[in-house]
Amino acid sequence: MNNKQTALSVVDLYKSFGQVEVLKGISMTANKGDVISILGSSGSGKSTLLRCINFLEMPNSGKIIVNGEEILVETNRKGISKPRDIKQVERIRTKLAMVFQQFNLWSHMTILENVIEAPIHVLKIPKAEAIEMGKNYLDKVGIKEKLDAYPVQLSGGQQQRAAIARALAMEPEVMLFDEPTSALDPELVGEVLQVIKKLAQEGRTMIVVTHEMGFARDVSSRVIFLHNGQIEEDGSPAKVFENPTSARFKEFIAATG
Amino acid sequence: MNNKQTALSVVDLYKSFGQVEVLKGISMTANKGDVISILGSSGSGKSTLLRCINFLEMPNSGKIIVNGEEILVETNRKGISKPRDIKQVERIRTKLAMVFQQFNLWSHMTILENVIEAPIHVLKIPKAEAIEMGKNYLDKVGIKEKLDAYPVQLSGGQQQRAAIARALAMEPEVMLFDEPTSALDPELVGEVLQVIKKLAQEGRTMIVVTHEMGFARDVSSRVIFLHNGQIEEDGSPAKVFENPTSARFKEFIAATG
Amino acid sequence: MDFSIILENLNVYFDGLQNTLILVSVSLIVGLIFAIPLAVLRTSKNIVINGPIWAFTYFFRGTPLLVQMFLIYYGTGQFDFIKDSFFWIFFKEAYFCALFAFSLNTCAYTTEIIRGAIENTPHGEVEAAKAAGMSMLLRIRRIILPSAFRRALPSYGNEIIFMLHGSSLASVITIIDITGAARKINSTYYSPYEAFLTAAVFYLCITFLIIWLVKRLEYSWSGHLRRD
Amino acid sequence: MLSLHGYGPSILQGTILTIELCLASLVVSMFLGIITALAKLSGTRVLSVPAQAYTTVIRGIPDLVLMLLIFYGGQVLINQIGPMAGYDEYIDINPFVAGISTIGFIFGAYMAETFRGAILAVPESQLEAGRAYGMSRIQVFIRVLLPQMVRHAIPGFGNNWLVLMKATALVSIIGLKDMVRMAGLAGGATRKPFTFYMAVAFIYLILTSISILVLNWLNDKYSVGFVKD
Amino acid sequence: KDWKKIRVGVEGAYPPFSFVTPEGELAGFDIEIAKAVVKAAGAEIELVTSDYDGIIPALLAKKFDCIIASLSITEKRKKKVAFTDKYYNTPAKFVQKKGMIATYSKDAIKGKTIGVQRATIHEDFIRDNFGKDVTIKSYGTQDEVYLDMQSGRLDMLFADSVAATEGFLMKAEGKNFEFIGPDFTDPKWFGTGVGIAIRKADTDLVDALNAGIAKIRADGTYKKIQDKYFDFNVYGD
Ligand SMILES: Nc1ncnc2c1ncn2[C@@H]1O[C@H](COP(=O)(O)OP(=O)(O)OP(=O)(O)O)[C@@H](O)[C@H]1O
Ligand SMILES: Nc1ncnc2c1ncn2[C@@H]1O[C@H](COP(=O)(O)OP(=O)(O)OP(=O)(O)O)[C@@H](O)[C@H]1O
Ligand SMILES: [Mg+2]
Ligand SMILES: [Mg+2]
Repeated sequence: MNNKQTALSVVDLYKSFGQVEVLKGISMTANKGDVISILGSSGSGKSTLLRCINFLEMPNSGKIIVNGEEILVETNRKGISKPRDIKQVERIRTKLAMVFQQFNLWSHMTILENVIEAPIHVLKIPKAEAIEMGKNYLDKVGIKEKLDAYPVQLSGGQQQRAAIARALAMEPEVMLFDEPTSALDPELVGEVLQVIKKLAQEGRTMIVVTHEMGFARDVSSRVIFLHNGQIEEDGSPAKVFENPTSARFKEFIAATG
Repeated sequence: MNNKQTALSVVDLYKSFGQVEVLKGISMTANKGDVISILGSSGSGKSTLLRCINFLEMPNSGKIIVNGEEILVETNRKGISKPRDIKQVERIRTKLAMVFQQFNLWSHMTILENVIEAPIHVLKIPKAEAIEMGKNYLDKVGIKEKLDAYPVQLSGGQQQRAAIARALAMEPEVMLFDEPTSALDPELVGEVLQVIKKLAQEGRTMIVVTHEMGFARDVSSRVIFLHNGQIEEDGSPAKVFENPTSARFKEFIAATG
Repeated sequence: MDFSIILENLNVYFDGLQNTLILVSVSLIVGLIFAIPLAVLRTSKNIVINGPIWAFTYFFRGTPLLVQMFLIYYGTGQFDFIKDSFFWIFFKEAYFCALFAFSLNTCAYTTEIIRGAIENTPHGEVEAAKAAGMSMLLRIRRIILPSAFRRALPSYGNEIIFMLHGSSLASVITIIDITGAARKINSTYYSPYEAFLTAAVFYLCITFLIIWLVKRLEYSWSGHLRRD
Repeated sequence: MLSLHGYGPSILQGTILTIELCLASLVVSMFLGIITALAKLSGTRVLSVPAQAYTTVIRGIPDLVLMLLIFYGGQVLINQIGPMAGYDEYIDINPFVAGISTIGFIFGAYMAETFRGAILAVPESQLEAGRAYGMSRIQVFIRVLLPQMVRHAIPGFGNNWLVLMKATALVSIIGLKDMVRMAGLAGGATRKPFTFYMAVAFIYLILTSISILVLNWLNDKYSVGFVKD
Repeated sequence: KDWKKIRVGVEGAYPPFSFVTPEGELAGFDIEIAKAVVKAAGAEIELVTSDYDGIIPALLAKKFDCIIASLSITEKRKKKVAFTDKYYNTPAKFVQKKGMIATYSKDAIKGKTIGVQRATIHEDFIRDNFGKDVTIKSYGTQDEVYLDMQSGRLDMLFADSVAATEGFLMKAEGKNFEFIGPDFTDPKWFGTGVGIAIRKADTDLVDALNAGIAKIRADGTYKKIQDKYFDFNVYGD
């Protein structure tokens, strides 16, 4: 098995909102099985980066390559770029499952329905099979007994885990997590990080925006520090935490550690 | 000046909600100039006690005597007690100004209008005089420059101080405070306690439900600890904090201190 | 479009406009005056007090205004005891019947609007008023109603517009309001476009005027909600 | 009394017509409403400006005037356009259909506002989750937006329905034989208008009450997943 | 165009010419004449009801093909629509509460409130001749005029004499009321009888319906219908 197979490349990504430049040339590569932690202070552009990767935000320029396939972009007369083929974006999104900070579970569906919705209607998996698979993943994250509950009826941690199961059920190439624990109490933080750790051990490719230094240090295979829309620090946890090169990152770990 | 003049007596007060007995025989006396802190864990009946004193809740039995005048109560055929003369209750309430935890400023009136409303319409003070007085009290709590603002336009601490000014403008015998600082951030807590302290130094009679041990210890002349609807500890701050007699109160100061 | 029909008959429309404005404003005022105490009483927990008011609002909000008008106009004429009574002086007049029907109708809707607003008065503000020694009437007058009116204003603005629209029904009981004028011209010249489009323009103008006035009032009443 | 001086059957016919008219107009208005709401939210001026004009103008003019205008004027218009489009026959609009389209057209504007509000009430994040999982725009609309907006739309929808039901009384003025017209004819013939209008008022109250029950039931049904038990 | 099916506009609140039976069916002299004439013209009939004041606009709007609703043939209407020959002709009269005024004169009815049906020749006549001296109230249906006459909101009403007799005076509630004054027949307002109105473009339909009227006059159908409702000759001379 070639561990160096590329799952996701981001090349020279720029994104601004009106006058504000948020991302100023981000390039990064995630190999299969990588667990990349993205750190950075509030407003540094972490969420924006994740959202650009699956085109929930449209980048101003730059390339996103998923599993060797580049998402094609065209620029219209007004200078606004947009995907050349929305069908391609939709297809690629199925390979990039996102777990939102606020979970964003569909509130009108039960947990199981949430998990099987996209597999059935997007991937066109037969219903019986999807249910089977959905139950498996719910079991894996430890909330199988809640499958008929609606999202509001679950605690924050349970909702978070349901959201992870929903992402897993897409059997995606890459999982994107946006601060998966920031809304949780310390007890739940532990719970959720355990689940992510288990996934990491299974060799899933994951990109995790997080504020948990412990997680970044112990679980991830690579740490990226964003500052002012640029990558300030990038390397193995051992390297970046022991020998940070960026002064800004030193400050950052001093403050959060 | 006779310092032992009684401002408020509560005699053998009982109150239950349905099956739940909340106050089980409370008796206490506040002399003129006393600042009584009422401590107690959540649900111990502190708010209920304050609300019974000014008849926002109707006690099941017991007497409230304000400035020597007892509030008369009668029991109807169904066994429900109610004030014999609502006019008397209304008159006595003007002597017992309450400052609510959530401030409860009237949102459709400016700060000054809030302060002069009851003096003009309840105490029948001439408008010009009331405005004069209102401005004085707003000055005293340090928000005179906000007098034309509406409550929403003020910060929490400013609203709290406006509520105190509103209470002061009634020139009451006794001021009742229900956790005047629990909704505020630490900075504002300091601000508001300063104001109450100043009032204490002026010799006002005050009953303050609070969780601030510092305040209870340093400002109040007497501390009462409520537990399970009964008074468990009662005495000067020096006495109760140095030599608590109740085991429950010892635990309580251990936990909160 | 034959504009000469419209121009020649503008005075008919202006007479109609006058009737519409009188009908709408008088019934709104009468309806509001009665709605305020009814709304207060409607919040009473005593069923003997709030029951009849509930029934009144349920009936008038649950049946078409047209039927109410027919009931009051043609219906009263069915009974000799009404015709022989003193009240016939009033019910004899179509104008009065329209005012009566409109006032009852808007009163029912307004009662419910104000009741809703009263029930949404922040509980703490009411307690603060009690704690300050205010009597019930004083509380209602100084705290509950002023606060309720501000919340009720947007809905009441809609009610004004609905009343304006409802007033077009006056034309079915022989009153020449704006709609009545249009129907008269339609039946004289057989030109529905000219007749009804002109009426529509009149109503649109009044509607926009009402919306503008309500917005202004809302703005000046909502100082307490603006943070700046 | 129940036979209503022999006019019971004709009032009953009118009642059935009223109910049919209500339900059919409701369908039309919902269809127009959702299209208009989407047009308003589309962000494309070509769609949103006419939609805005439609909702503003319709809500600024009394139902009765609109009804008279559409009922008389609309037919004239159709017959002017018909020949232009090379269609020579009279285009036959039966009055029932005319009534339905008129009421549907008017209430489409009210429904549009209700639906627009309901759509806006669905959190953007719910739609984003759909997009993030590769759903197409149409799938997001049908599988996430619609089911969630229903709940937000029910209260406003309920109001519109109650108003619509009462507004059907106006068709009696343009000659449709609904129950108000039947009551008018019966009241005129027997000279007992009060009796008949009162009967009709009570039928309306019954319809209103049933509607309120159904709406409450719907509201409970669609609250599932939104309110914690 | 071949007229296989003719949609006829009728009213429904103008007894005995047209009214609704308790079962909800349309009935009356106009209705039966309509059925007979259309049948005689060799076509099928479809009845469409309309309020009187909108009935000519509705015809012009092609909601139906002709009007058989006691519409008098007047010059004013002829500007908008075509008419067949008359199918009946009766004069108009005032009705008053018994004994209100002793003898009719223009002065005697000064200041009275007079009810008429909207958009009728009767409304035009009163407006043109008495407009300044009396209060005119216009109603959607003739039945409503009777209701308000009975309830006392009107001092007088002005209507077709036959309609007022059969629809009001002969009924129980009409017993306190009576005709007053002469028959009014001035063709300037009252035209040359009651005919069927048709859009001007449809001349072939005018011919067809005229033939129909002639046929039922000739074969006794007309007389049969007339005898069912009246005991005199409504056709006039
Ligand atoms: N839709 C938007 N329009 C305008 N500005 C935006 C938008 N979304 C984000 N921004 C701005 O872009 C910057 C980066 O936002 P982003 O959400 O990516 O930060 P973040 O690193 O995720 O911060 P946090 O840790 O607080 O979530 C911020 O300054 C934010 O205000
Ligand atoms: N209206 C009510 N109906 C029923 N039970 C009530 C009511 N108000 C208070 N209680 C109950 O009475 C008990 C005492 O309440 P109270 O508000 O007086 O407590 P407290 O000492 O002020 O607590 P906290 O510090 O949390 O404000 C609680 O158990 C509460 O649940
Ligand atoms: Mg973020
Ligand atoms: Mg409390």
